[in-house]
Amino acid sequence: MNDRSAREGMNRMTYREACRHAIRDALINDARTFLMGEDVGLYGGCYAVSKGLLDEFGPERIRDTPLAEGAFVGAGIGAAMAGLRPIVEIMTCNFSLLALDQIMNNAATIPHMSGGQFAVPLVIRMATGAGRQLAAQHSHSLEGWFAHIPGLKVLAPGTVEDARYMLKAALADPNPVLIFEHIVLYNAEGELDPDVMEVDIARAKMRRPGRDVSILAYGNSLPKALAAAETLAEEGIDAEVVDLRVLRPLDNATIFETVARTRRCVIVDEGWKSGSISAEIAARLSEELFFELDAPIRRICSREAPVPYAAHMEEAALPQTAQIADAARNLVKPR
Amino acid sequence: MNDRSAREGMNRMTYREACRHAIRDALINDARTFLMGEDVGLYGGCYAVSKGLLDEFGPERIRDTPLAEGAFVGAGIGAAMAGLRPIVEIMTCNFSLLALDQIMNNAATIPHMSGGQFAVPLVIRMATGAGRQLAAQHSHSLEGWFAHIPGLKVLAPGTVEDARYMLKAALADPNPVLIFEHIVLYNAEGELDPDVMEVDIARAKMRRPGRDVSILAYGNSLPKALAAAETLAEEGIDAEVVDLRVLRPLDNATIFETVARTRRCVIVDEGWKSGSISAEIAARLSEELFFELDAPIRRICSREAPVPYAAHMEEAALPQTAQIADAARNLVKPR
Amino acid sequence: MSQKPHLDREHGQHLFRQMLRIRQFEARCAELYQAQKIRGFLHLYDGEEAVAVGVMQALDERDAVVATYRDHGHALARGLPMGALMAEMYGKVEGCARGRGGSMHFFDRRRRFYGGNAIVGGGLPLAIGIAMADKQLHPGAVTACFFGEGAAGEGAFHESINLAELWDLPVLFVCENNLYAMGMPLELAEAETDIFRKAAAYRTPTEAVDGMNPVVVEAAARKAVASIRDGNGPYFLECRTYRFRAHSMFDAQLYRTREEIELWKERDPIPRTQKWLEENHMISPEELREIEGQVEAEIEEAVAFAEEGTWESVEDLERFVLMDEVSE
Amino acid sequence: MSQKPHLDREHGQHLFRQMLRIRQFEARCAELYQAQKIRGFLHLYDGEEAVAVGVMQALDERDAVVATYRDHGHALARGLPMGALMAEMYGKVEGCARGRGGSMHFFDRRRRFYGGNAIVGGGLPLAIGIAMADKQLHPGAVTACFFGEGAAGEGAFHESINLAELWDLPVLFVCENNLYAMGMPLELAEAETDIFRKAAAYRTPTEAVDGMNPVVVEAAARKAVASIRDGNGPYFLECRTYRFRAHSMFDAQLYRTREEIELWKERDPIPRTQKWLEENHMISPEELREIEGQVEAEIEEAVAFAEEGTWESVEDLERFVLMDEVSE
Ligand SMILES: Cc1ncc(C[n+]2csc(CCOP(=O)(O)OP(=O)(O)O)c2C)c(N)n1
Ligand SMILES: Cc1ncc(C[n+]2csc(CCOP(=O)(O)OP(=O)(O)O)c2C)c(N)n1
Ligand SMILES: [Mg+2]
Ligand SMILES: [Mg+2]
Repeated sequence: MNDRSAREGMNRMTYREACRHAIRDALINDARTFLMGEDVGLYGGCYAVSKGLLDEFGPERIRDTPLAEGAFVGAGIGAAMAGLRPIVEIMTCNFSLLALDQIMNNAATIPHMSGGQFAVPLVIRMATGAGRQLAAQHSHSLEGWFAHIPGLKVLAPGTVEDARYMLKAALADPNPVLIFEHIVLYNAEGELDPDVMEVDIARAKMRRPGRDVSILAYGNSLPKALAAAETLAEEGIDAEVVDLRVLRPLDNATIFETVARTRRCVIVDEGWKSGSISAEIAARLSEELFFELDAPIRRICSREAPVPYAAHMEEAALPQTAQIADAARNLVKPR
Repeated sequence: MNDRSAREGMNRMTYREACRHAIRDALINDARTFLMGEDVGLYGGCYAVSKGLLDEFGPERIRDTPLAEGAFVGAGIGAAMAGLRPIVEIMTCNFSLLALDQIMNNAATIPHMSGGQFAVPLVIRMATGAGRQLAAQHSHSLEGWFAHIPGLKVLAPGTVEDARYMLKAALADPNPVLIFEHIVLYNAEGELDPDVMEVDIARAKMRRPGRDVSILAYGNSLPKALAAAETLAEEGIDAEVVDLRVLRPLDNATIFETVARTRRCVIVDEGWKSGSISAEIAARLSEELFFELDAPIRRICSREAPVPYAAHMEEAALPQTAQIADAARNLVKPR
Repeated sequence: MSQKPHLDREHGQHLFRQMLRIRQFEARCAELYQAQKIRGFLHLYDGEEAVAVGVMQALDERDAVVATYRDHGHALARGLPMGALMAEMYGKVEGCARGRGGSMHFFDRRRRFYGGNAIVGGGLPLAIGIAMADKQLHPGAVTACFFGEGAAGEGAFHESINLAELWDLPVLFVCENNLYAMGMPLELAEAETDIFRKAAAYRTPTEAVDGMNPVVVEAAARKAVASIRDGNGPYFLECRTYRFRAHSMFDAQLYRTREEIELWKERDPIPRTQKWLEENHMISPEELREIEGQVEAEIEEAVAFAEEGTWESVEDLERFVLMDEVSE
Repeated sequence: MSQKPHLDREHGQHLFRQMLRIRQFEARCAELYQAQKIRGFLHLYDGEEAVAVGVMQALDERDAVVATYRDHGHALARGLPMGALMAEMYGKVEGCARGRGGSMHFFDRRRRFYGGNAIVGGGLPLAIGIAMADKQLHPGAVTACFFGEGAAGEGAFHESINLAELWDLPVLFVCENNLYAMGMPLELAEAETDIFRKAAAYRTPTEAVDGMNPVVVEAAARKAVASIRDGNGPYFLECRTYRFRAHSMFDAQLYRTREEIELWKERDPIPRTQKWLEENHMISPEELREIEGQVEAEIEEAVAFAEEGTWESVEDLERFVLMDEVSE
């Protein structure tokens, strides 16, 4: 084994492991940081993200909480206001509704309402998304919906690299940052580029260059978009895939640039369609690139229904590769 | 006084009174209906909507609740599932965040998730909006945000007539219906047409016909839109004003019809701009009327900040008549 | 219905049979999960059967039930047909929720089964409302609301008990205290580990009982239900129990020891009840075999029913997002 | 700091002066509201002054305060400059929150005043977190968290007390039980009307005291703070008090009688303290007049300060929506 492949082997990891490394780094680098949430300690994390960390850091820094999303998220806000740098884990975004008052009325509001006196340098991580047959109460994709709220930053890592490095940037940010980790991606594997050690959480990122159509996606829709681009490539359609990854504030520059260039756009979003983040992007594009667009924007979103348990129904409810390819194909070569 | 003006005098009332009459009718007409919420009884309602009703109907049907938004909204859901027709009042939408889990995970989900066995014929009323210097935690406009959730219907009365008759339609609906009453409108007066006794809660409504540009608005933005149309009329611009009023499900037909006709559109929305209901409408228009539009869609929304207390700052944060007129003017006569 | 359980032969065997149905049904579910016939989250009730079975003895048709994601036991003890449950977990349209809910979300309108709720504490407010409706429309009916001790951490628990007591609502709160909320041991989650004391702080009558004994649970539930039906408002029953298996199929159980589990297994309600029936000559070896055979057959039938079931049409995906009517 | 208040002449006058400042300041606010200089919601603390003043005696600089929308009393007693408060209510940029918060949202980072919170119960979780930070960064510091008895209805109240006790956090919970939540009488809102018993159900030490007497409140607060600083975890103080005025400027007070108000006015902490000082020869008529004069002057100055204040530029509307840095 030569040096390079050894390094490669070391840098190969799952999205789950990347999340864990990111937390571990943060805990090592800053004594003010701790992880708090349900089952992050003894259990090892609902999705096994924090496995092993309790042994390494002890129960004050890997703090298991009772079931009390409102109070422990609020506690994270208070702790951030008073000098700590908490990472609060809400087990899944489905339970974040119980903490929404704290998130909207306190975390997102106090910095502005206090006239800039109190920052809330808090990170809230939560699992999001569907695809594992967990049924309606456990399959929400709320990241785009949270992105409506001024005062928050909203991130959605769609790659192992982003899972590995977004947390660091989020913790360095003086604002409350929400990170949505997709449950289907936890097992995804990826190779980390040893030269990349950080992520710019102000910018979306082009994942595949192309000329004919821009496909904007994030989270678990990103691999689907990339797969669709492969299919399209076989048909001679050259799709560009942009990973939105920062849902608030949206990176207009990158989004406008790609769409202005390809003049066609498909947005993929696991949220319910009406009032989704894809609606916002479509609105901005239609406002700003009205004269540059060659075709209407297409949105591939989740169907407007609670996500059903049965596999075939769940599949039908979520954006799928074939739909993405279809939409892009129809924009490029209208029937 | 002749007959007609007598009748007219009797039918003149405030939006607040209209809300009260609507509740009173509902209580008289259906023994399964009751009103429940904080301070609806003894206090007479935070915005005096239910004043007098406790005396008339007693404490079982005008039920004062402790401060427990999550539990009493959930109780409304359970009561609706078990045969009653509750009207639950959340004092203002700012506190609805505490009940969001119940609303999204139960009310909006159970009918579908139970395979259609359990309907949730519940009405939730809440006050919404800014404009009374109540500062950031009491000035949210969340109706458009709630309209993201499948399984709900979302109404926003912008006229005395709608305040008077929407409740009846909402109670007759087998689904959970959220009614957002704007705090600034409670004092608005209007004349009820004695021949109109109901409202179609499936349809938006044209409030002023026009040819040159469509202004879509709802709630307290409706009077502002109408005022803007007056200003524009003086300049020879003939604006059509459509009251969206039903935010979920959106009335595509009415919206598309007006915009297809005028080919220009301004959307006014007191919600924060990103991910607002105005984004959804803009997205739909750009998807469906791409080739009919003569100009980019314009959105006049609240600025993306918590609403400040100081009057001039609050005013600057909210959509205003002059901005609406400007936007419409620029679409019709680009600078 | 009398307040004391009639512990005759028939009833003793009934309790045993009901618990066995749940135990064996779930054993089969676990296998079917391995075989990937069942997917999603699967939370087994293994060890806790005496709670659901005991409580259900005190209820009759008019009463309502609100359950959690760990709802197999509640549903079977309530009388939902096993085939409909299995079909539900297969995701078939013949399931008790058209295959939309899966293991965590059994529903049955006819049997007043208001669903397994997968939000911890999320069912308590619903129970309040159901009880409000019953108080007006069906006086005498009781809503039994099940939840784990983990729910005591949630505000919804407190808000709900206060409402129930304040408004004298016919709710039987049943706390299934199995000492863990996923991997969270009760003593790390609550400053006061006697959950019933929390309810007492709302002046609600409470009792804590051995949740590993169906007779004890039944007796307590009957007493509670009688009090509720008499118009005394809610009642809070803490049933001390234990789950023998993992929280779900994804749980390495790092938070407890094998020894602890073994210790609790000595109190397993099923062999315990069997032994008790045998010692008191309330069951013959033939009867025992017959019950076992019947349970086995019922499970086979349920699996066959599920296997033969059909898939919901994807055309129907949006059906019932909005309802056309309320079935009365 | 000792546990017992030193009730010497100076301290007695100090308590009186502090309460009078709040009372007179608010009387002026009410006038200014009528004159439309102040807008939005204005919740007066009239009648409850002994609570904030008493509790603040037990705190020092290192401690933190979390208040409610009824925060004038807390802010003044904590030492926020009156001018900055008045300017805040005028909506001026010189206000303690740049005019963005108004009456309900006073903030002062330097004085560790973490804001008036207008969501009932919304401040309790914040206090938990502040105490967590202090426990690590500034051992010995205490967070005093104020809220009304209405907050006991909210789940946040319960979740927070449990966390504080479970994690032994230095939080002083101060319940201002004024018997009403807006128009909701306590006995219609809670099945258990002794709020302190709810905290006791989390094993938190509690005490219920006469909230109309600043000396009693101070003594209880000192005892509580000493216990907290000693590392014994949180403490829950229920202060029984009454508000003399309407809940806000939009309240017709249909829910209580004039007689009830008059009865409570007999216990008004300000004349009561004055009388007590006089009877014990701890204040002379001259001193009394001097204090009154000083308070009057301070208010005049505050009003002048607010009047002369400037408006925030609308250009700054989005400033601090996102922060550029954390000030340490
Ligand atoms: C509000 C909420 N938070 C977290 C979860 C994830 N979760 C599912 S079950 C569970 C443990 C619940 O424990 P308990 O209430 O004791 O019931 P048990 O599973 O022991 O029967 C948790 C944390 C959830 N479903 N809902
Ligand atoms: C979550 C929430 N619900 C409702 C309100 C409206 N509201 C403002 S003050 C108040 C009464 C609060 O009473 P209490 O806690 O006793 O405090 P007090 O006003 O008596 O000091 C209510 C209902 C609110 N601000 N927040
Ligand atoms: Mg448990
Ligand atoms: Mg009060």
